[in-house]
Amino acid sequence: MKLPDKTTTIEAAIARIKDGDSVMVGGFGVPGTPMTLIRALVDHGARDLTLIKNDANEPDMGIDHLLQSGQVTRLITTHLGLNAHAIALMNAGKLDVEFNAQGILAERIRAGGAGLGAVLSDIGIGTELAQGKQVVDLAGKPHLVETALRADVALIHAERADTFGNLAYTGTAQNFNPLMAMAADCVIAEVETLLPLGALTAGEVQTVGVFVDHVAELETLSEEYAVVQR
Amino acid sequence: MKLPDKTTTIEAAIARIKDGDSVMVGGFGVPGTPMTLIRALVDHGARDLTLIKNDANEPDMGIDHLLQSGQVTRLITTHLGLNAHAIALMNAGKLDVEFNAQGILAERIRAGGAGLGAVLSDIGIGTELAQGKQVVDLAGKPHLVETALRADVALIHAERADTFGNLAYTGTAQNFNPLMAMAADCVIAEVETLLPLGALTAGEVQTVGVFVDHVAELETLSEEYAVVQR
Amino acid sequence: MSSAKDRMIARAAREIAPGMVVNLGIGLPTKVVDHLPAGFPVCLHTENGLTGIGPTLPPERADRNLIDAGGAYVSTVPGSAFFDSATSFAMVRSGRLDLTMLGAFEVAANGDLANWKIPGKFSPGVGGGIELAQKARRVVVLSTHTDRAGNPKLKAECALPLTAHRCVARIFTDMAVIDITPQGFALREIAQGRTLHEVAQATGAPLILPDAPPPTF
Amino acid sequence: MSSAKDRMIARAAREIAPGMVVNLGIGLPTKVVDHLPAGFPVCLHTENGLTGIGPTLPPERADRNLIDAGGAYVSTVPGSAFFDSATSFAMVRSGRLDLTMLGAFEVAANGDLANWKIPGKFSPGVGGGIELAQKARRVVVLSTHTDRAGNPKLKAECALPLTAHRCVARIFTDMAVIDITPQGFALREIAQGRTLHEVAQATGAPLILPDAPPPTF
Repeated sequence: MKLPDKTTTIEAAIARIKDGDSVMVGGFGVPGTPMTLIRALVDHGARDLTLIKNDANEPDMGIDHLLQSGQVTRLITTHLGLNAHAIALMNAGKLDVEFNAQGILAERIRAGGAGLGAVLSDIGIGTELAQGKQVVDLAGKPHLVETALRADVALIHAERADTFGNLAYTGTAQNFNPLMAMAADCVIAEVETLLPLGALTAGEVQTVGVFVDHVAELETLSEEYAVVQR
Repeated sequence: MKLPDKTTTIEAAIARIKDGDSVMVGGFGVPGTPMTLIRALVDHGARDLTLIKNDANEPDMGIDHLLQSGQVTRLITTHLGLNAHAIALMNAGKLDVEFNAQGILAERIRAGGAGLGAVLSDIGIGTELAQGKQVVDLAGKPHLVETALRADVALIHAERADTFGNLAYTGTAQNFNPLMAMAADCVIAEVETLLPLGALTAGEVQTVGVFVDHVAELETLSEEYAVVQR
Repeated sequence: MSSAKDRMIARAAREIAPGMVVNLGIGLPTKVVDHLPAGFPVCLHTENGLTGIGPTLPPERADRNLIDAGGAYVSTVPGSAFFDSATSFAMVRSGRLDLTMLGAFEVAANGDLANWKIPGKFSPGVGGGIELAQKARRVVVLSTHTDRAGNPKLKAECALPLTAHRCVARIFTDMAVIDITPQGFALREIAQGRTLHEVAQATGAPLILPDAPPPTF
Repeated sequence: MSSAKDRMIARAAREIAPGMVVNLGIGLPTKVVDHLPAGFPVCLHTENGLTGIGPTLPPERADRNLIDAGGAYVSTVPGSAFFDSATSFAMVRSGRLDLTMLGAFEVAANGDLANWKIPGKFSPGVGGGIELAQKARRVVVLSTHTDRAGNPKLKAECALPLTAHRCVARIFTDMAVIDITPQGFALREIAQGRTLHEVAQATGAPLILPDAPPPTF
C-alpha cells in the first residue's frame, strides 16, 4: 500500500471555487494566512463569497484584496480592528459581517470538522453576541447553541507537507488552520516546503492528510509573508 | 521570566486523590496507559472511585488492578471486550458501567477540557445509547445532548515532558491522553523522559504545560508496558 | 482450492478503490489488507490513532506503542500520522472515511446493523462501532452467511440491539455478495459451488435473484 | 519621577503571583511584562497560540511567524509551546488562566465590563475579549481613570454594550487601585500626589474610602 498523491498547483486548486461558495481562510494576522491562494482567488474572480476568517488582515494585505475586489458578500469573523477598509465597507452596508467570540468561532469550526451539530457554551450570555441564538438548559444553567460551521472550501497555509497532505505548522501560524483544515468539503493547502512521503514523521504531523484534498507547493514567498514594517 | 517547575514524585502526586474522586485514565490498550500511576493508586487505597477510561485493559493489567482491589464503584468507558473480569463484575452488579460511543466519549472529555457545556451529536440516535439523553432540534434534525465530562484527577502517560509539564506522546499512545490532560482539576503525568526547559521545542509540544499540574519521571518501565505476549 | 471464507475476503478487497480512506473492523475485515496489491494507493485508518497502517508485526519486532484498535501490533508506512481519539473520530463523523468493513451479528433487509450486543450473553460495549457504521460514506459487512448454529444472519428485521439504522450497503459472506436495495436483499455474486437455492434458503428474508447466472468468486 | 501611568503599570505587575498563567490584553496591559523581575516564575499566554512569551523583538530580529494577539513580534522562552486557536481558548474557558489584565471603556460598580464597542463609532468586533473577561479566574482592568474628555470610566452602570457581567475584580488606574466589592467601588491604594477627594470626584459612582490613609504607588 502507498498513500495517495494529492499534489497540484495553486491555480488548479483555486479553479474549483464557484460563485456563492463559502470559503474558510486560515491565519491570525500575517502568520498562517494563505496569501498566495488568496491572490489566486482574486485572479480567479469567483463572486458572492462568504468568507470565514479570524480577522480581515490589514489594508492591502491578505483577504483585504478580496474585499477590495468586491468578491465578498459576507464575512464571519472575530475582529476587524487592523483593517479600517473592512470596517468602512461594513459601515457602508456593503459587507455583511457576523462577529463571533474568537474561541467560539474556533469551536464552531472544529465542531463542523468533527461532524458534530453544535457546541453548548455560556460564553456571551447576556451580551449582544447572544442575540438570536437558541438557548438550552444544562443542569439548570442556560447555554447558547453555537452551531457547527462548515465551508465549501478551506484555504490553508502550512510550513511543511508531504504528498498525502499531512501538514505541519510553525510558530503562531497554526491559529485557525488546523481547525479549518478539518471543516470544509474541499481543503486546499499551500505549503512552503513539499516533502516526499516519510520525510514528515508520523509524530510531526499536525493536520492529518485524511482531511486535506489538495496540496500545492509555493514557488516563492511574496513580500506579504514578511515581517510587517509599521 | 521563567516557566514554573511542576516536577514531583509518583507517590506525592497520587497522595492528592481522595475517596469518592472521579479519575480519568489515559490509554487504549497498553499504549498510553499510566501503569505506574495506577499501581500507586492501588497502594494509596482511595475507594469509591469513578474511573473514566476507554477500556478496562486486560486481566491483571492496568486498571484491572483497581477493579480487583474493589476501589472502583463506577466505570465510564467504551469497550470491555478484552477484560472478562470487568464484564463479570458488571454482570454481578458489583461495578456500575456506563458505555459511550468511543468518539463521543472523546468529545465529552474534550468539551470538559474546553470549558463547554456539551456537544450536540446525532450519533446513536435510535439506539440504546440514546436512552435518557436530552434531545435538541437543530434545523429540524434531532441531536443528542452529550454533556461535558470533567474529573477531579487525570492520570496521563507521556513519552517526554519538560519541567513545566509540556508533554509529547509517541505512536498510538496519544489516544485519550491529550484530551484527559485538559479535562481534570488535577492533571498528573507520568513520563518516560523528563527534559529540562527548552529541550522539548515549542512545535513538538502536544499537551501544553498550562493544562498539567504535576509531572513525575518514571524510574523504570515495568513489564506491564511491554509488548503483550498472546 | 482456497476456502469460501478466503475467497470472500479476497473479493471484499476488490471493494477498495484507489485513493480511498478505509477502516477495517476487528476480525475478518482486518484480513482484507493481505489481498491488496503491493503499492495500491489507499489509506488505512485505525480509530485508536493511526492513518497509514503497515504490516502486522510478530511480538519480537513489535513496537510496544503501536497497535491497531484490535490490539494487534502494526507498523507504519511512509506518510503515516499519529493522532488522538477526538481527531480520529472527527475524521469518521465528518465524512472523511470512504469505506468501513465491519463484522455483524445480524443485518436487516433495510440495512440495519446489529453487531455489538447480545443481551444477557455478550455486552462488552460498542467501542467505535456506532460511529463507523453511522458515518462512513460506505458501510459493508463481512460475515459468515449463518451463525454457528446455522441460523441466518441476514434477516427481515434485527432482533438484537442496533448499532445503526439503514447503514449497510453490501454484505460479503462465504456464500454470496448481497446488496441492500430499496426492495431488500439482492444477490449480486455467488460463491463457487453454491446454488441460488442454497443461498436463498440460508437467508432469513426474501432474496432478489438475478435474471442471468451471477458472477462467481 | 516616573509618570503616574508608568507607576500604575509597575503596580499592576505586582498583581502577578509566582506560578500564575497570565494573559495581558492589547495596549497598556502588555507593558506590565517589562516590570516583572528577571527569572520570575510565570507563564504568559497569548490567545493566538503561544504560552511562554519572551521579549518583543524589533523588525530586523523578528520571526515573521511569531506574533502576539496584538500583532507585536514576540519571542519564545525555554518551555514555550505553540497551539491552535481552539486549544488556546480551551485553556481560557476551562479555568487554566489565573489572571487576565484588560483595558476598558467603562467598568461598573458591580464589575460589569464594556471594552469592545462604541455603537456608531467603534465596532471592530470582540475578538477574544469576552472569553478572557468571562472565564479568567481573576480579571483586572488597567485604564486611565477618565477618558480623553475627562469623563469617568468607573460608573454606576455601563452605558456601552457589555463584554461580560460582573467579571472585574480590581482596577488599576493612573489615580488609584480600586476593588469591586459587594458594596461597590472601594479605594485600596492611591497614586502619589493625588488626594482622596480628587479620586472620588473623577469616579462616576460612590467610592468607598479607607479609614486610614491608603498606601501610595
